[in-house]
Amino acid sequence: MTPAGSPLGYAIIASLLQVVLVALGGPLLMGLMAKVRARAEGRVGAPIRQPLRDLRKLMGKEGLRAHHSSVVLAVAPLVVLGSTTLAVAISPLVTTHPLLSASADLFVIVYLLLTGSVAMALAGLDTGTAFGGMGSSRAITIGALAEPALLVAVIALSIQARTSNLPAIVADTITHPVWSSTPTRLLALVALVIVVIAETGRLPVDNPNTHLELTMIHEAMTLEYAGSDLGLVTLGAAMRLGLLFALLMNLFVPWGVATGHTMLALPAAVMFLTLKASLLAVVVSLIEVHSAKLRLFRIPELLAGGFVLAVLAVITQLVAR
Amino acid sequence: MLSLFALVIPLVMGVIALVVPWRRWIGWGSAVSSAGVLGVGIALCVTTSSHGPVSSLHGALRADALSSFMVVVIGTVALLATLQTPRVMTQELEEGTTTRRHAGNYVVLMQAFITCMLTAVLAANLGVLWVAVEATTIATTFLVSHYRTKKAVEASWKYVILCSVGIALAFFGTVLVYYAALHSGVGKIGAASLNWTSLMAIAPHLNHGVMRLAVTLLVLGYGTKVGLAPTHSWLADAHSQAPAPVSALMSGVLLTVAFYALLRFKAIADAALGPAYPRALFIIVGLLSLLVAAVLLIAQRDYKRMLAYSSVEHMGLLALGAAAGSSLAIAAVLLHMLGHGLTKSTLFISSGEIAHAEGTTEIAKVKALLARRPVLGGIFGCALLALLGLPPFSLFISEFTMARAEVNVGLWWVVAISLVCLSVIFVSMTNHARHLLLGAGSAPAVSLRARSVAVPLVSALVASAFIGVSAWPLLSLLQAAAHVVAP
Amino acid sequence: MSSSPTSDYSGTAKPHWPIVVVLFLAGLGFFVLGLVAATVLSIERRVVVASLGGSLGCLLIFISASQVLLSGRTTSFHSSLVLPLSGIDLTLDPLAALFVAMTSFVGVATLVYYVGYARGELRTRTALSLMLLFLTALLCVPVASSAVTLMFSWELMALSSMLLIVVEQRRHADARVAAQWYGAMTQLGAASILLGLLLLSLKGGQTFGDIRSHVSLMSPTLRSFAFVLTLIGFASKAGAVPFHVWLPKAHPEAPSPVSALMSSAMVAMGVYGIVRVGSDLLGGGTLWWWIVVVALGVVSALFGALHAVTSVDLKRLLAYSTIDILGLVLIGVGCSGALSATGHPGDARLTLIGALLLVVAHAAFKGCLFLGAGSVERATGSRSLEQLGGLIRRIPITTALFGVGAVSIVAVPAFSGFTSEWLLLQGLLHGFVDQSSPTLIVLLVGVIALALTGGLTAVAFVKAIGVGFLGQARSTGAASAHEVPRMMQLGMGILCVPCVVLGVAPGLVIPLVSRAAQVGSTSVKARSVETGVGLTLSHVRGAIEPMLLLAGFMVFVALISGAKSLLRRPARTVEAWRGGGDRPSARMQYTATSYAEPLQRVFADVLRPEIDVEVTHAVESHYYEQSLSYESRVDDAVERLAYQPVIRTLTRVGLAARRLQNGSVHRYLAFGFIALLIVLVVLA
Amino acid sequence: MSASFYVGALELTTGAVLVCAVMTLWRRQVRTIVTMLRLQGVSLALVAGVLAWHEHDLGLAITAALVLGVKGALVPWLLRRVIRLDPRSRETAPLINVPASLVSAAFLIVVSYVVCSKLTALAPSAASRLVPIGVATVLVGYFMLVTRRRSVSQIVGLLLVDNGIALVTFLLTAGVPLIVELGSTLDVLLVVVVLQVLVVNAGARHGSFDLDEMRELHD
Repeated sequence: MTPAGSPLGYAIIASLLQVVLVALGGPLLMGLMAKVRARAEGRVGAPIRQPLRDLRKLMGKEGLRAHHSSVVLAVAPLVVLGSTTLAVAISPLVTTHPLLSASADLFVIVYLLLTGSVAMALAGLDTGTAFGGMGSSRAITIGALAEPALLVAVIALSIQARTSNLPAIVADTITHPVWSSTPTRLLALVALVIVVIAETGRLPVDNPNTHLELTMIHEAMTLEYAGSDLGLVTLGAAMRLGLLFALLMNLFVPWGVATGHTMLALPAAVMFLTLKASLLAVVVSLIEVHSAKLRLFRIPELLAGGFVLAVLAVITQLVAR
Repeated sequence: MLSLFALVIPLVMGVIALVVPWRRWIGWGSAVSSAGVLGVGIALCVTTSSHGPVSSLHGALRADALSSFMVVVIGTVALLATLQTPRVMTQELEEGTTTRRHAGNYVVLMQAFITCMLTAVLAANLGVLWVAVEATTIATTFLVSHYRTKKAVEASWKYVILCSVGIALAFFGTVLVYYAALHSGVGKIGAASLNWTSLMAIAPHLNHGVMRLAVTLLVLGYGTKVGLAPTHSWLADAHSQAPAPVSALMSGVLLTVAFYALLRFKAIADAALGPAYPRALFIIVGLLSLLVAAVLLIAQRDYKRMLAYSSVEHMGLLALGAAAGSSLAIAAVLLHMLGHGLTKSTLFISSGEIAHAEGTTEIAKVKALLARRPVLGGIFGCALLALLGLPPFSLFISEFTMARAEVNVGLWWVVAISLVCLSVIFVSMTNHARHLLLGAGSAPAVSLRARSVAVPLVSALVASAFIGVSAWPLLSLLQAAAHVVAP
Repeated sequence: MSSSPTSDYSGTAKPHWPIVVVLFLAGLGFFVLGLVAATVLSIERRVVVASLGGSLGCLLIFISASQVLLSGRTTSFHSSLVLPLSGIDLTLDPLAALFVAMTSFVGVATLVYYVGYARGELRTRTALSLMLLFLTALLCVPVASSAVTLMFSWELMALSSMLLIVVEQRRHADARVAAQWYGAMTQLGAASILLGLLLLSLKGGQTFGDIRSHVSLMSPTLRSFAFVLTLIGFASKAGAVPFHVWLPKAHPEAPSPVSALMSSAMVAMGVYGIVRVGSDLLGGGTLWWWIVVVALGVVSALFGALHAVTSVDLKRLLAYSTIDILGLVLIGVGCSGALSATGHPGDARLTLIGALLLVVAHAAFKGCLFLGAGSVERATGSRSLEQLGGLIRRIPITTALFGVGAVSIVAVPAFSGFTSEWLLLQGLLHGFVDQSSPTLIVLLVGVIALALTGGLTAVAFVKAIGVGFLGQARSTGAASAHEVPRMMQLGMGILCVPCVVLGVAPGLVIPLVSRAAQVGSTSVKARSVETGVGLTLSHVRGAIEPMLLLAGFMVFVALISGAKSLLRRPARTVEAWRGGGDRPSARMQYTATSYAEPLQRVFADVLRPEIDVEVTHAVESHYYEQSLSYESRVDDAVERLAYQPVIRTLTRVGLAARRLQNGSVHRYLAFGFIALLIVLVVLA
Repeated sequence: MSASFYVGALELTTGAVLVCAVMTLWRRQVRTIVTMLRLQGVSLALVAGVLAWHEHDLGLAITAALVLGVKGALVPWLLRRVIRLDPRSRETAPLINVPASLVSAAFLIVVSYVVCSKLTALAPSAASRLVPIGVATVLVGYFMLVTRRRSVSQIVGLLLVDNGIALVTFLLTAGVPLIVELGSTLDVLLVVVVLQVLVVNAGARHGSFDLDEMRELHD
């Protein structure tokens, strides 16, 4: 089934829907996770929409640029947000026929995310401060170690579907029984969960709430951002989280994703996706509650585990045939 | 007639130098005589390629394509070496390192040396060939000890003793061939039985047992003069002590003239014994030479000795090429002789200049030649690259072709071993060259002297490169010469 | 010269010379003209004229190669006058044409750059002639179609590049050692190739045509032997671990235009050689050959990527990343061979297209990067990342051009690196889908290596750009850097063009590469590649439309920045946050070493870094430290563990062998006497 | 000449050549060694003479005279001059002591008998049967070169090798063509002259000519 044949109008609307959904849903997911965590720890916690409020506030503030910073510092947020938005727009989130779905190759998505990471890492070094460099170094290290696990895990899925096109993989999963290759899927799932945790900077890899200088990763990198720039960066990170959560769910439990070209299926798909992502968010935040942050040099072991699981997924897939 | 002419030219020049005390023009005269030899050589090539072999002096001298080619090689290298004579001698007289008598003797001996080599390649009789090769030893002894230092005397003593013993064995071998020929059962040919042509004609009837011993002794004996292991030891001493042009001539052609003798005998042995036995013999000495050269070059401390051991290496390569024995291989061997003559003489002459300028031949004491003496260092460096068998110089193409010919007759393992040795040699030599040539240093003004040395040497390198890229004038000659001793 | 079918002329017959030949020879003619001009003209004009001659030559040769790539027609030439005793054989087939076109393109860029770059020794006749000679040899290597022609141009290429490394040796002591290593390794490699090619010509002539027709007569063992021998040589040239030791020494020490040529064109010749011999001359061979190639590739890719991450010298970093990328190429070539050997020619060709495309892309971006490193060195006087920083404000154009190269190598979508790696991965994926044999393991390992190196490459180049060009200047040289001459920028710019074109519109180039990948089996079509502007694969479905992606990205960026500018909140410039301390100084920045430290620690077992910590304690108490010095160095473990022992052993042998020649005439005589006795006894 | 006398004379003279060779190894006095060499030269000339008589070969007779002149008179005379100039070389200084040398010589003689069986087989005759003696002389000479330290001993060793080969030549082929014979004899003479000049000049210039000191040229 070639997704390219879908009507343009439908595709545009579906993509816009996805962008809006993730742009709003990403921060809300963060809020939800904070809320769940707070509740689990016995606190009331901030409202779920707090991240959205923060963003609105940041957008209204004046931006600050450090001395010795260059155009990179200014452009990086645009690149991060732009690449993430593009990935969101073409990924199979609510439908398997979004805009440019033919190019929604798994490598494209992975490398679009990598582009965002690279831009942020450069921005971290741009101001020439110790914290920026530290955060950049750690973030890119984790990114570099997570990337192979991500790639191999998705390849495990794509072998079965005989395609590297993400919408097609999702569609394939819908049409095939879920239990058709359970070991592969299970292994790949665990691998991807680890990768997603690492990529989105959640515990035990990174603590999104910390501002303790020596342990922070993502926050250190963005330390020199303020105002609207910080808003863009934060939004980018949130959308990245939303995208990864949504993709993860769609790859394994693709129920509810619209496969046809009818607009009517979209609202239901949005519902399903919201539910699935929220569920994952709850699970992840529960994991966070029960885990302490790993030492930086323990993280590679975690990611190596993820990588090995991904490789095993490929092997079981190949052996199972 | 032409071949006689080739002998007469240096002979006359030698006599003149003997009679007339040293003048600068005598030095130039020796160069002119070498040029004459080269000219005659070329004429011989033309003649032999159109009319076949020519004989003169009642058949005592016989020039076929192979001999003519050798005359060209001798002429070329002799020209390079003798062109240095006026300059070197004038300079030595100025510095008082030599006397006018010795300068005159130098020219006489050089001419005698050249005459002997020419006789060796033009002689129809293998006995005469032997006499001529032995005579080269005598002619060069005092050239080696020209500087009359203790070391020079030591070098020439070793040279004479070792070479004489070696060459005596070659005589033994020649006698045995003669014996086999006398009792070949193909009628009595008497005194002519040491003529190469008659020997080739009766070769299949020669007694195997005798021929085996004979060819082995010949390889061992002439091998001494060629510089093949295990009797190569004189080479480094003699070459490092002799005046540079003499080393050039010795290393450049004397070794190959001796190898020429081996080629002639190998042709007979191939016909008499079949190719297997001579091939095994040549492979053993060839590989041994390569191995010895390789291990001795690794930790070499003297750049003239380094060049000498590189001669051992190249002679080893020639032996391996001859072992292959096909006409392609022999053509490559001959091309290699020419290329080696050009390159090695360039190297020895330039290293002589370096030694003179620096006052030492130790590698460790000479540094940054390229920076301090760009012309000399440049020539030395280029020639070294040529010697290592890098294109576009002709040694590349000849080494390649020899290897190809060896593989074609199934000797790929020989090629493999020799490539390993060559690689070790390459690394060692470039390592020494790095110490000699590279480094920071202030460049002194280029002296005029350097330029006058440079012109012939650069021409030699250009010639080598030209031959390496396109040897069209030589191509048919090489093939004709190769066919003389190869099927 | 003749058009295909190939036929031989021995120089006397009046051949028909197609336009391709005329162009090629005219191109070589321009090289000669440039050479002559360089030797004749005054020092002011010499560089420009030589470069102009060379560039024109490259251009003509580029056209002739493109002509072959477009038409797919093979042209060949034979003359027995050149190269005595064997004769020269040149054949311009699509595979050769791809490498020729690539080389000539890079050649133009480097020559243009050279005009701005050349100073001191680089303006001498020697340097100019060597540069032109190097280019000529590079262009002749892929065209050579006989053992002798190949070896001749191969050695010429090695020689000229080796000498180019030492051109500036007076000021760079390291260059001497580097050249020595390079010379030694290239010689060993050449010896290996030579023996391999000679073994191939065992059954007949030494031209490639003869070898192809005789190869079926050879025993499988012999074929394997020949393949392994040539593989060692070619892999060494391609920088494959463990034969790579010369590369991280030679590339940094060479003058930058030379490094660029070496890294983009010369190293690629190793890949060319493997494809030519393995797939073309030997017709594919058996599976294990290609498993070896993949193994070499995997080790190289990981080793190169890791060392690139930890390198502090910018050019050394680039050199190791060359090992990395070429390792990926070898994985592609090896997997292609494996697929072909197990009966999947279509998949094999797809993978080979990916590998060759990566070679081409690498030529463009690595050439650009090396030229950029040269510009940085020229502008700041240093190439150590620890001495750089803040260059984006001092030399913005160079930084931007370097950035394009870096972005390409990191495989950001819509740049050349991404397209080629995507295609390579797709080829492997096709293999997964179709295979059901041990090949799967090979493919799997290939995919894993590709995945692992992707991230590491990103780290290396984020480090290069972030530490080298962003932040604050770490030395006075970097602080007072000035933009380099226009010609140097132009040279880099020329190479940026293919970086972008290959990324945005790969469909324009893929058909040509596809033709070049037609080695061995001409009838086989690559699996399902359809090209528009982008690429579509139909067997294992996958497609990229980089132009549309780029457009989409632009639209989103425009929208976001538009929305942001609606807020009308211009940014204010302030001091960076000082964390309560002093004014942030350049010394407080993360250094290149510290940036790579986490990864160095993760892979410490492979990299084996040497860390020296020196603590000077205060006099008063042991618990107070007066000063602390920390030094971390990552040497090449392969060199230390595999090469140094060999060198030590050889040296020991050499020293021991001196005793053979101890000066005693009696000993020398004894050698002969013993030989005589042995001979007599054996013969008796 | 009767056949038995011919054989006897041949055996006697040939044997004398080898005996002289072994004697050179035995004796320490250089002067005696040179005398032995002279005797050997004379014996060699006698061998040639006997053969020439037997074969009625004029060329060989001339050769015999030549050998007598050069090897029996001229060369020993040259060597005496060397000894006179270099008092240190009055007595030999063997690297291997005399008894061991003699044992080695015996071994070398055995080797040469083994080796020569193939040579004799081609054309068995009274003369060719004696070839091993020639070969043994060559080997003994070579052995002397390797193991004797004085310059004169080395020259003598070289001459022994040469005489041995000459003996083989006479016995196997009744001499080589005259031109070659002339050339080779002249060469031998010249080599001795050259060596003598070297020793004499070096002695005059550097005080002495000691082979033990001549080990400056080495790697």
